[in-house]
Amino acid sequence: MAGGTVSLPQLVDWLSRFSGLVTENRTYLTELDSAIGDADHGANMARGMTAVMEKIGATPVAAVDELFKSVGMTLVTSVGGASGPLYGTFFLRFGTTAGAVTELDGAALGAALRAGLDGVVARGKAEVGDKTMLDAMAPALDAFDAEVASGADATAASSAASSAAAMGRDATEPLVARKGRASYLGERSAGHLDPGAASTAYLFEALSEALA
Amino acid sequence: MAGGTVSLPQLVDWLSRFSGLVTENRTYLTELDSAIGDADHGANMARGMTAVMEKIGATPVAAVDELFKSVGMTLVTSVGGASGPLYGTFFLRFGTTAGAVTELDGAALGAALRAGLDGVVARGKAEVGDKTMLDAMAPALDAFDAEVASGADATAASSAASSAAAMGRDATEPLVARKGRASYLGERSAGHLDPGAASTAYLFEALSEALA
Amino acid sequence: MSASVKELEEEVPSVKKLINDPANVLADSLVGVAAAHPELRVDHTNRIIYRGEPTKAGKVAVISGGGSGHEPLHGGFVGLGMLDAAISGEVFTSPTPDQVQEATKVADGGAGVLHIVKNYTGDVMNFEMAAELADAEAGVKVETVVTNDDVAVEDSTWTAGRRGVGITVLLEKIAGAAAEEGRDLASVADLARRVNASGRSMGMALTSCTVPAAGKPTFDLPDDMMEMGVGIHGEPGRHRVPLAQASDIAQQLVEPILQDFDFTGAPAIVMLNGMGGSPLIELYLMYGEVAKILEKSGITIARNLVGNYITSLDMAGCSVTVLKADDEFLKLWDAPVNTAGLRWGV
Amino acid sequence: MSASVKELEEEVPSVKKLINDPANVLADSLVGVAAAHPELRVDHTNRIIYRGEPTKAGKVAVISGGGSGHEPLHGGFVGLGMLDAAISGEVFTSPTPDQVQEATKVADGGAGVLHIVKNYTGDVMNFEMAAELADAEAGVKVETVVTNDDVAVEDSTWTAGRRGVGITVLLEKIAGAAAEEGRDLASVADLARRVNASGRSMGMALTSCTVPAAGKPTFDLPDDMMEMGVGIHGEPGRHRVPLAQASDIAQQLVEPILQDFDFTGAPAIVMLNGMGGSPLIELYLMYGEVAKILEKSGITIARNLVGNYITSLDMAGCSVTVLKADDEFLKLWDAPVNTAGLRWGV
Ligand SMILES: Nc1ncnc2c1ncn2[C@@H]1O[C@H](COP(=O)(O)OP(=O)(O)O)[C@@H](O)[C@H]1O
Ligand SMILES: Nc1ncnc2c1ncn2[C@@H]1O[C@H](COP(=O)(O)OP(=O)(O)O)[C@@H](O)[C@H]1O
Ligand SMILES: [Mg+2]
Ligand SMILES: [Mg+2]
Ligand SMILES: [Mg+2]
Ligand SMILES: [Mg+2]
Repeated sequence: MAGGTVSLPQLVDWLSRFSGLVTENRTYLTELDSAIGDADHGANMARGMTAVMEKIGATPVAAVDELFKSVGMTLVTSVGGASGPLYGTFFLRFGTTAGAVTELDGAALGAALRAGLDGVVARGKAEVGDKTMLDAMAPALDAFDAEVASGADATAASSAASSAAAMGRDATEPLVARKGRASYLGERSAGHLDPGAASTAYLFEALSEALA
Repeated sequence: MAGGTVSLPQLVDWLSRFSGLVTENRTYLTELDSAIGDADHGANMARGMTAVMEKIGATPVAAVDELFKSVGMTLVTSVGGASGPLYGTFFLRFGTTAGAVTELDGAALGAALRAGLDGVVARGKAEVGDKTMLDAMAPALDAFDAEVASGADATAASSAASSAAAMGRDATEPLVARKGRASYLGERSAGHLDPGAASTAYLFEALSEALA
Repeated sequence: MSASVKELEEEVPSVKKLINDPANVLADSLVGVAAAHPELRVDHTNRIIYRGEPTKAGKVAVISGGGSGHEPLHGGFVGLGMLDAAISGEVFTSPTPDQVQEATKVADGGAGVLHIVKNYTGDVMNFEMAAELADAEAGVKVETVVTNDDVAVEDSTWTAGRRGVGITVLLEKIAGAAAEEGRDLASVADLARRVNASGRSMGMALTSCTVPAAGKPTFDLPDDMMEMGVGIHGEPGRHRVPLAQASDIAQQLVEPILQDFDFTGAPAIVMLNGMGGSPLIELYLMYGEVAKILEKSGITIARNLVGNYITSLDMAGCSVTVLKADDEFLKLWDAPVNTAGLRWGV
Repeated sequence: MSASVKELEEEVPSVKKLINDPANVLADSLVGVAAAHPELRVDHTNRIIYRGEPTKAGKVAVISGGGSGHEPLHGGFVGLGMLDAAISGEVFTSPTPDQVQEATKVADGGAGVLHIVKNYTGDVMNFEMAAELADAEAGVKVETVVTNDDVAVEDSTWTAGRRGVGITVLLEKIAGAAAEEGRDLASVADLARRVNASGRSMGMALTSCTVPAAGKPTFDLPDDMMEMGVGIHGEPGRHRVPLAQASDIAQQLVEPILQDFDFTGAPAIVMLNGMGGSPLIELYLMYGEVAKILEKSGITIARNLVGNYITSLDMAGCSVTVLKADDEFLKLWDAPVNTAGLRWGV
């Protein structure tokens, strides 16, 4: 990683790895969604990220904001459901905050991710503990920021974020859902991982691998 | 058996035993009908014979024709399907031929049964070998008549008829159906017993037991 | 004791159906029909559904019936422009002669009654006995049309012949409209026979239905197989073939229909019928495939129906019916109809 | 590597459905809809079903949409007196904002557009984004009504709230009739909200549905159990209870509805809805049981619907919707409607 910054190709690699993970694990994500939702989260994410990779492949971009505006809009217009607007908003805000640059340092990457998270909150009005993707995303961002604050680079921060996201995902198991489709199950939603938290864990796993 | 004749109570016992056999074996008859028909022969026969026994219990009769007219009409009006008109016609013709008597000797019983068989043929236009109840009924009657012709009484004749009916039932297995619902299966109807032949075997088993 | 005597099995009440006692399904369901349709009249004793108003004097009455489990057929087609009465038997069991006779007597408006009977041994025999009784006892003139449009069954004078399936729906509509126009019994019966002669059907099943009284599926079908040429009573089909895509299934349904009858040279009325357990999204998908094949074969579809019209309880699968339609058929098809199952023009 | 990474499983084509590629179910089905309904216009790119004629200038457009798999909802309700357009998402997945925005722009007749949205996080967010876009980009006035009639879900400001289910059908009919009368957007939206506020629903499942892309049932249900309070996406219900008779099931469905809202003092419109896999004979039977209970509770049923109206693919089961109806609702209910799924008065 040149000069401790993250390059545009690395960000594309992030997306490519995320696409790979949700596609490989589509059956698993759908199984999680079968237990407390409507059995489509794997299909939704795989469809969306496949569309994203096609779009990126067809129209190369020159700057980070352009890339993520395209990613966000592709997700918004190809996924539907809850995850489409949420992940779409995440990437749109990420791009807007990152700006017309070609690389990001650790702090800039953290700020962009944080803006994405804020977008998810603004759109979905969930709180941490509601058993949603936020429960993986929020601890991931907190870990990322803490690493950067203590002087680590983006690679180390992403690795910490990935571990925190996985822990956040696992911590959704005992929760009773208060947002999204799983909330209709009431107490019966406890005892299962949240599918969106699982895909968000892949998002940070992909980031960490892309920057490794 | 007084004087080698069959009494009205014995004929009622015949019906009662037939009712018992089709009711006990309703699941078996329906299973046979599942394989090559529409899974209702057991339900049809049990419903019909239960109605018959209720009718007989409620309105005692003085003569054989009266009894079997009532039995036949009850079957016709409570069963439906193929077996309702066929068994109904069988008993209606049986009664008409037996006449306003209170007992039947072997020859008279044979003539009444034969009239019943002719009624089934007239109504259903099947031939022996078409894989229907006729394939149990026709050999049963032939055996009955042969026994009576060689001097046997109704008891012995009925016993022979019962064995012949069971053999006729078993012989339907390899046949390809040409009449009734099983005919729609073409070659696939081979390899299964005909449900109507199985219920007819119970009819003669019941007769033989009632006269034993 | 007979070798085949089995233990008396206890009636298991755990069949997955919205029913009370399996023996009362028909009676209980008719209670719901009566509650849902105040515009109809239900004779619960004889299991007959009539129109609310008696048959107009001089109008031919068109009635039909059969085993239940095929809903909306026939009760769902009682009303203006279609049937005057529908008689229900037990599930998959034809009604009895006395039921049919009662409906015949009550529905008669003096101009006679058309019996529409699907070609099954039981149905034919019971309606035959009823017609004999109705003529003898009440002097009602009855004409009978027996539908036999199922190309899955090979026809021959030695067998029970072909089953009556999908064409029954189209025929009830067209004959009902003709009767409403005031045609006489001979003319309505002749028309009905021409409709039957010009229509062909073919069905398939992905799964078996479950008869309530039997409590389990009529046939077992491996996960990778389907029944081609299945009937509407869960009778196994003629061939068990590997599961295929919708486009292949459409081909397997349409081909034998087109081989059996020349449908070129006139527009067609096409029904893509669901067997009861297949969702509408799949039925529309199948209709798209069927329409493609028919159009490629030079057949113009003038009218269509897509949905559950002649079902086999909860069986998953579908059937295709094609009717070669002249102007008369089309005009009568378009005539007003007001029933629970088909409604337009009113 | 993540602990939860699973082997890449091969797509098994043996799911028992009348489909081609599971990924193309919606697109393929819309081909069939277009073929079957020349009176409608289908935008295959955006998966929108429109009426054949553009919205009359000055008429409020009423549009709805959601995941597919609930047919006839919503596409089957496009036509005179009901919807102007219906937007389909993938199976059980709400449509995307661009799809909704396109339908909004095209359907607008200058008097604004009512969005009827079932209360699911995905649907609400996607329609919200679409309304923002439609207003910003095209200046189309949009009002949104979110249906949330499902009493199976406990309501609270902390949760996603109640699901929108059966009332959506009744609301689309009534709001569509009001728009047809020429009412303005505010009035149609207000009416729609009053309908939603006066209706309650409760559903149950005997079996799970199977999502084509998932290829197997969403949930497993033992032979002797049923899901009470199930939604229309194969979401498990709130309680898994022992299988019961129809009369008990009716009780378990109606009781929570009556406990949640006071239905006395006005006539009711009642829908007994099939989830897709239950035969009509059972739905009528259930309607009879439900009607009995409602009448015993002093509720007069003025109008009813019995059949598959808002389904969950091939799920066996049913739901009950009760709408407390004033004269206005009843008048609008009776107004002419001409759609594939509901038709009367024309
Ligand atoms: N309000 C919300 N805020 C944040 N995340 C949410 C919210 N609602 C749902 N989610 C996430 O979305 C996931 C479900 O996504 P998906 O299955 O694709 O959509 P749908 O629920 O529409 O079928 C849930 O597991 C949850 O993590
Ligand atoms: N034409 C016929 N002549 C004689 N017996 C027949 C004929 N058609 C059918 N059967 C008998 O009826 C039996 C079926 O009876 P059942 O299942 O009660 O009626 P359905 O076929 O109407 O469901 C067959 O197994 C066969 O033995
Ligand atoms: Mg989901
Ligand atoms: Mg049978
Ligand atoms: Mg039968
Ligand atoms: Mg979804």
